[in-house]
Amino acid sequence: MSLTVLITIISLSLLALISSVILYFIAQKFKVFEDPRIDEVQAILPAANCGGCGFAGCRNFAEALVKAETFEGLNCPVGGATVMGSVAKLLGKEAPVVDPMVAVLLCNGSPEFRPRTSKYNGASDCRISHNLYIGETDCSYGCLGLADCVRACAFDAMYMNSETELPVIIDDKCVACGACVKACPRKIIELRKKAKKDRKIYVSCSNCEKGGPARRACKVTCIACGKCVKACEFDAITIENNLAYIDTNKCTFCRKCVTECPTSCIIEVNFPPRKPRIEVQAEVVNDNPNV
Amino acid sequence: MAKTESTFRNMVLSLTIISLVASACLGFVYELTKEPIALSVLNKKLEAIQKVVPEFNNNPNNEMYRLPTGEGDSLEIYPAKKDGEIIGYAVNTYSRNGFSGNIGLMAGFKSDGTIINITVLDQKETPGLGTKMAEPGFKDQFNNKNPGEFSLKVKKDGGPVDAITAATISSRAFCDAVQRAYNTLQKGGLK
Amino acid sequence: MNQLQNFTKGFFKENPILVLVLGTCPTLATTSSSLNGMGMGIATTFVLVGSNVVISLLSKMIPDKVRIPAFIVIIASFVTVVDLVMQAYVPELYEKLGIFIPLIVVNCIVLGRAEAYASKNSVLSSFFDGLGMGLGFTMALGILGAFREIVGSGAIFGYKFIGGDGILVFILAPGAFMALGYLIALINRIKKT
Amino acid sequence: MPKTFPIGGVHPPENKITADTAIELLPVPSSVVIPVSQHIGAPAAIIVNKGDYVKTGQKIAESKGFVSSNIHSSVSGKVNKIDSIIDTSGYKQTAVFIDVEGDEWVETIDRNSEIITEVRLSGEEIIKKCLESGIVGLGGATFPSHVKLTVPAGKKCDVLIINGVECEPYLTSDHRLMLEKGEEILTGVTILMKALKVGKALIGIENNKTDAINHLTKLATIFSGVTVHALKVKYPQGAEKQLIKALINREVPSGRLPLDVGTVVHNVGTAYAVYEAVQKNKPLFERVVTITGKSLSRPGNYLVRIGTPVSWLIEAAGGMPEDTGKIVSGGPLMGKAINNADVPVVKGTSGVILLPKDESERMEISRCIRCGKCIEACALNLEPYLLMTLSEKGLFEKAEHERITDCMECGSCSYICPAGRPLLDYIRLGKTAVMKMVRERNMK
Amino acid sequence: MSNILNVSPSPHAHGKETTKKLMFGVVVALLPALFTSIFYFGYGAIIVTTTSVISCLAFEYLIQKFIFRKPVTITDGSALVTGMLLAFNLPSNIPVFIIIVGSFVSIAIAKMTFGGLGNNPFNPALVGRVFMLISFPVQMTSWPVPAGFSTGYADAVTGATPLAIIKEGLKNGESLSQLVTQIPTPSQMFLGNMGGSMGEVAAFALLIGFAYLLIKKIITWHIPVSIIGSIMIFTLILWLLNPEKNADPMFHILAGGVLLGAIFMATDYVTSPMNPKSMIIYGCGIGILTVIIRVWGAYPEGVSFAILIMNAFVPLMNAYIKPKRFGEEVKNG
Amino acid sequence: MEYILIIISAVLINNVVLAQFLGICPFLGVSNKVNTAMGMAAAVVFVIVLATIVTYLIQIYVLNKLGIAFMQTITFILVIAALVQMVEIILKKISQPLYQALGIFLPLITTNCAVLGVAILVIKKNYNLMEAVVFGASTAVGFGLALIILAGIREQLDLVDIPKGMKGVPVSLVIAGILALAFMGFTGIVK
Ligand SMILES: Cc1cc2nc3c(=O)[nH]c(=O)nc-3n(C[C@H](O)[C@H](O)[C@H](O)COP(=O)(O)O)c2cc1C
Ligand SMILES: Cc1cc2nc3c(=O)[nH]c(=O)nc-3n(C[C@H](O)[C@H](O)[C@H](O)COP(=O)(O)O)c2cc1C
Ligand SMILES: Cc1cc2nc3c(=O)[nH]c(=O)nc-3n(C[C@H](O)[C@H](O)[C@H](O)COP(=O)(O)O)c2cc1C
Ligand SMILES: Cc1cc2nc3c(=O)[nH]c(=O)nc-3n(C[C@H](O)[C@H](O)[C@H](O)CO)c2cc1C
Ligand code: SF4
Ligand code: SF4
Ligand code: SF4
Ligand code: SF4
Ligand code: FES
Repeated sequence: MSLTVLITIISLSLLALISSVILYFIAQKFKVFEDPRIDEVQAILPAANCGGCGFAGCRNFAEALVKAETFEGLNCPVGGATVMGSVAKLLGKEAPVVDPMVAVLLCNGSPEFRPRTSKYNGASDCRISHNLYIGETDCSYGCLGLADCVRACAFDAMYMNSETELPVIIDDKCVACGACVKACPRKIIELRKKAKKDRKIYVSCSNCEKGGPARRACKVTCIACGKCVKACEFDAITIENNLAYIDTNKCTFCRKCVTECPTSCIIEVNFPPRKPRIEVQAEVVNDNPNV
Repeated sequence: MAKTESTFRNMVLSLTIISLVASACLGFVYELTKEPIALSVLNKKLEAIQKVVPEFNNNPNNEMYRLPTGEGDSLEIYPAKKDGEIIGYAVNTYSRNGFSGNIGLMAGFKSDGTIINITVLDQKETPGLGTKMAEPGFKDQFNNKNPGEFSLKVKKDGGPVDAITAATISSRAFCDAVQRAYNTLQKGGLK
Repeated sequence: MNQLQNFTKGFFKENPILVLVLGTCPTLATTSSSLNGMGMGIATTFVLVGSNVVISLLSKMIPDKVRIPAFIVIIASFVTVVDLVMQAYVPELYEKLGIFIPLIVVNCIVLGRAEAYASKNSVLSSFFDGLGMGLGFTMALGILGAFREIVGSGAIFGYKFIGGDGILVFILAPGAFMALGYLIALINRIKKT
Repeated sequence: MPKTFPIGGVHPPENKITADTAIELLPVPSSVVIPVSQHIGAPAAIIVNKGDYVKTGQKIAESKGFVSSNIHSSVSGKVNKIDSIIDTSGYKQTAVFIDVEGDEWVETIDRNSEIITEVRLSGEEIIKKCLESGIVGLGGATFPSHVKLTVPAGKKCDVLIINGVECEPYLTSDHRLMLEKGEEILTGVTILMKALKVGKALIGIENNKTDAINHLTKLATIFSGVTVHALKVKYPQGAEKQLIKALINREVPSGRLPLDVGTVVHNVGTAYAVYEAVQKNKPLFERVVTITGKSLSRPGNYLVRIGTPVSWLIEAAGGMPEDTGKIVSGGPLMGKAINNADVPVVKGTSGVILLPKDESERMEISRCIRCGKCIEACALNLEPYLLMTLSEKGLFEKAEHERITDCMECGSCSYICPAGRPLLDYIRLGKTAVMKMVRERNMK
Repeated sequence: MSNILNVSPSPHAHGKETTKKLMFGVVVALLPALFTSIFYFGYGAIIVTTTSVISCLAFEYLIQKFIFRKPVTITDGSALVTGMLLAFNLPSNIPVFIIIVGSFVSIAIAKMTFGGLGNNPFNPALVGRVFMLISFPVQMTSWPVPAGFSTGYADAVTGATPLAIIKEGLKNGESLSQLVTQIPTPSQMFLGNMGGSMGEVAAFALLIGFAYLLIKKIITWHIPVSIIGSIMIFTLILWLLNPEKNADPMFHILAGGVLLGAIFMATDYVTSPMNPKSMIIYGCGIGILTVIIRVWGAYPEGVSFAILIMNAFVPLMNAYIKPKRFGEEVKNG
Repeated sequence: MEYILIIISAVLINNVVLAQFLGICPFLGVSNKVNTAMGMAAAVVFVIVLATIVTYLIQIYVLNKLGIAFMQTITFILVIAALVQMVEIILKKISQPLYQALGIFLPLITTNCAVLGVAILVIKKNYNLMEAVVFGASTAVGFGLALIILAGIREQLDLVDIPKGMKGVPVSLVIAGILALAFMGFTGIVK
């Protein structure tokens, strides 16, 4: 073995010895550096950074998950039960079952039903229009149609229907992150529990006005007549602030209220076509001797 | 095998062992490559010399000597000999007048001062402009010229040298370097 | 993941340069021609494969807290070997790549693979991982180098196919940045669709 | 060189069509709608009931709190209902609907047109009178005047500034008032000076109203301490802080009030209202309103009872022209667009402008070209382009740091922007958000 | 319904200034220089300008239409200005394909990469020009001598620019008094009778454009004046120190691209600072860098580089140099 | 004068990032915000100066003396790694605010080509200790300059909509390219 090789070996070993001693002390500190599980949890999360979980981004949520004692109140709406399940498995915890939700629009005031009384031509932004005045119609609760919600949706789950001038939510794409709910200055988007076969029954109106003025502003408004409340056998409907609301927890999807509503502001979605019951009813009416 | 614990002893030990092995390997590789590396460095210089002087059979590198330029520094002169007889000099010369940065040349001269050939060792000129000095189209015009009678000046300055298009500065610097080599050789006395 | 996937992921899905954007310095510095780029790539591949294999062999032996320095020693040894060998046998290429050979040691890909992959996987997997990553790196360097060479000097693999000069910027620093920028943008776009 | 404020400003076409039209009395309509919130501060509490008979000048709603104001009936008749309406602000609020029956004024009002220049009331009594008579600033902000006249302990006011600038295009109500009621205004100024205990009052008038400047300068010789100053025409000279800077070269620090630099600014209309309240015992229930527009057949300046529907005013001016695209209450730069001509005239309504269709559309928005013209135009040296972007992107903390809350919403930036960017729209949005943020922070 | 009213937030009036009008204002201001360059360089000037303008517009159109798939905005005039200014920065005998490459770089790399008008941090025309200068140094540095329509396009007689003459001469060890015979007189330079880029030669035409821009309030004086001023002061100092080695201030202003750069290129809204304070710093930066490059650097001309370098600092200036706000620190008189 | 030339050359003409291609990863990675860029720049200056001094001394007094110059890479990287860690510990002990400002960047610096690159270049260029320090510091300043400029531009671009595929790394690279183009204007100021 030549001298150089010897020197090489000695000097490098010495160097390594010294650095290992230094690094030993450093290593003490590395312990508190960061929980490696955060990275692993983050890898499971969908990386959409949409904020639907209520945290600033997926990483922050991952941190919260790792730190949390239980998963109470922690949910990634985008990943849903599958993702939460895998995270729970990884961290050895129990994931609470959170019902899948979907966004619905509580306004049905297309121009056909809600005549335009003025034309907004400021900056195309619902918040600005909302701060300015009641809007292009006489309804100060309904959709302004300037698509803040559509812009807020990170999942391309919304678009503006140019005919109705209302946003449309694509149920399959919506992950219930709630960004649109936060974006809407009129607060007319709601996250509702997803029902079987994606069926939905809800009051598509937010107008808290009394019947008369509400009706004048919009033909498909809820006038708080109470017929639906009476029709519902399950106490699922309540009226508050001149507005009917259907509780998803109680609703059995019997569809009775839908037919009762005089302004057709209760909407049913994804149901099979009805049997021609209305005609029968009509006959009954005609048979009424009092007419 | 279980993961080794991070105890002080283990840490120092494992790192030291790794270094020991690594350095042993390295030392070994070093020994192996020492010769070829030295050879390749030498070859490079020799190659440049070979390009600018006729075939020789001495080792010019070993016989290298320095001659003062008269500007306070000196140039490396590599005498090329065939069977002990001088057949040319390779001069490692430079110019500071490049367009951007110094220019280094290896210029070969016959004993009477006639240029045999020139190669560019290093330069930092603009690619596509000044860099053309390394191409035969420019540098070969000096071959077989004796700066004694062939004035090393570009046409613009009244000399016979065809400058590179749009790179007169680089061309001048090239001439300047060759001139320096020639002057040094002349002053040092061609042996 | 089977070994094939292990091997191929470095080419596209996790290409160290085009997707992970690691090891950008040698990428930019050595791709003024495709041969230089590929030379650099192969040198890096050697170090990657070597260090991956050795590290996956030793990883159980190395206590966690000296993991990084141990890895560095191993990597640096391989780099030095490459350095010496190239200096001896391909001096011209060595000169062109210059300082970037010793700098392989700080190339994030090498340490990154050691940390993220080799220390946790079997020797064989690590071998294929290193090889795939290295060749992916080489491929990217080759593509970038070829592009710069073609556009910048009208040549490919040193063979000139047009008279005159190319668009010189591309063999200089600014062109390196731009070419890589648009290459990554292109990959982004392809990935989207 | 006439004085002006030093930074920024724009000069839109003046369009003062009605400058030479004398103030006319607008006939009382058949019914009026009087909102209870016509001022900055708490809405007044209604003190009449449906079916009550009220007289002109009778108080129908009472001020709630210090920053609030009384509301008086502007007509005599029966309270038809109390309901919500959409007012000029575009939003719902409560209002008193009165069906007009004759025109019976409250007896205490002195209806004699003789000018009384001698001020008999003391300072405190004047302030009380202002509160009682529901005087609010008529320059636009409708800030209750008694508040501004009450100098808090520890502060000092040494000069009163009277705002006769009327820098907005189209509007001429202040101009006509200065020409026709000069003496009353100057008496009003004297009253305000007495209330504020200052010996000096400066009236600032822009150079495009030379007749008013000459008229008041002549009259002012008999009122001690009052001087009239001509100002270069530049928008927004009428804004309080700019006017103070132009006239007495004091700069009101950001976030502070004029009182912090020893002055108070009142509008000439306010001075006139104060004169009527103090000398004639007449509460604020009518004001001069300019009704104007290029296509209007009889634009003019009218003395209008509060609560008169704007449509009534338009009828008086010759009816709504075919090409009307937008109705603006106030000036074209600061005013509010109204979505329906039935809204009532309120205390703050200085003018109603009917813009033709082509002028009522915003231009198409394109990308900011970073020309800096908005910065050049901003009289506060803010950076509107940045404030807009920050608001748009929701970066409110940064916006606060860039002093978004200083913006006085003058609109010069949007006016000038060659890319047609809705700068002020977004700045306003950001301002609201920042103010909310600051409030929440302060609560913590 | 006819009585549906428009409603919008205030203001309800607009100054009627538009991006398009501003851009076409610049085009008008460039016309005198265009005419003089046609006068001096003949067909070459026409060919170069047309090619450059058409290819800039075409690239902008193609990219917006087929890559962005967004509304095409070539009518806003910004690509037209870029095209003209790019042409003004080229010798009048430059081959057409090089112009097309340059236009592509200007529009595609320097402008559209960042999203188009308003977003680009660097002056597109200058990026194009510097790119070409470095890529095609031979073609970019052979300047036809002004000879009007007697000059052919491809076979123009070339000569050096005054700056190149000085630079080369000084490098060669000559002194200024020797060189002065080779360079044009100040009045020749003022009229534009010298070698150089198409648009930069005629000082008087550029100054007419400057006056127009100022009168139309398209630009403010801050940037051009601070550039020209700082160059004057800097070169005056150098000249006083050693008049044999340094050209006089007048020469530095009139020779090369200082006026074109200061009036038309440094003032590009998008890539220059937005408030007067920063504008002056920016202008002085350009001036000083220009002189440094001219006097000590390898390139005879430094305006393009100087502007690009200062462009890079503009975002920092915009972020950290703020106008003094009204009511910020109060000095009451 | 010597030093001034080194400074100008290292900061402007042969800028580490824009001309030498060193430290591109942090250049692309830490340039989102001007504030972080400033922190990083300060940390880099600090570490490079320190590392240059230490590695220089090791090279001269250990490696060269022992004739094992080929061990350069491995020793330098170990020394730098250990040094960075030590700095971190010391910084934490002596100045909490400084640690807050620079500490987070320190781990990033270990794998930054610029640090090792400068250490090697200094040896390559045969500088003396003082020159080495000046060179190291000005290289680091050059890095900081490029980093802060890029951060400024990127912050401004954050407020506008740039094409989707270009966001992040690609646009940063194009900006770097244009910057490099602009900085080529300094060619020749120092040869
Ligand atoms: C981008 C650019 C690069 C240049 N590079 C060189 C160069 O490498 N060598 C050189 O001699 N001149 C170069 N020059 C040109 C000189 O500045 C000078 O103009 C030229 O040498 C004299 O012109 P001529 O050769 O046509 O007489 C360059 C010019 C520019 C604009
Ligand atoms: C919240 C608030 C509080 C105010 N407080 C006072 C005050 O205490 N004293 C005073 O003289 N003016 C006060 N002002 C009135 C302002 O100085 C100013 O005259 C008023 O806002 C109308 O001005 P403008 O139309 O320029 O906005 C206050 C205004 C506001 C909005
Ligand atoms: C942009 C702007 C422009 C204004 N223009 C005028 C004006 O022309 N005339 C006026 O009397 N007040 C104007 N004001 C309102 C004044 O700032 C201030 O509120 C008023 O003069 C105070 O008097 P007052 O309380 O009697 O209304 C303007 C306010 C702003 C923000
Ligand atoms: C005063 C002024 C100067 C301009 N100067 C340039 C210029 O030098 N180069 C350029 O490409 N465009 C210029 N433009 C056009 C336009 O602003 C430029 O293309 C933008 O940078 C594109 O985003 C100018 C425009 C104006 C109004
Ligand atoms: S529609 Fe609303 S809730 Fe659903 S994904 Fe989009 S933003 Fe989220
Ligand atoms: S739902 Fe809300 S956010 Fe969406 S368009 Fe309507 S008003 Fe705007
Ligand atoms: S609206 Fe605000 S930001 Fe715009 S110019 Fe006026 S004060 Fe300045
Ligand atoms: S005026 Fe408009 S285009 Fe000009 S900087 Fe301001 S916002 Fe941008
Ligand atoms: S490769 Fe150089 S810093 Fe990453």
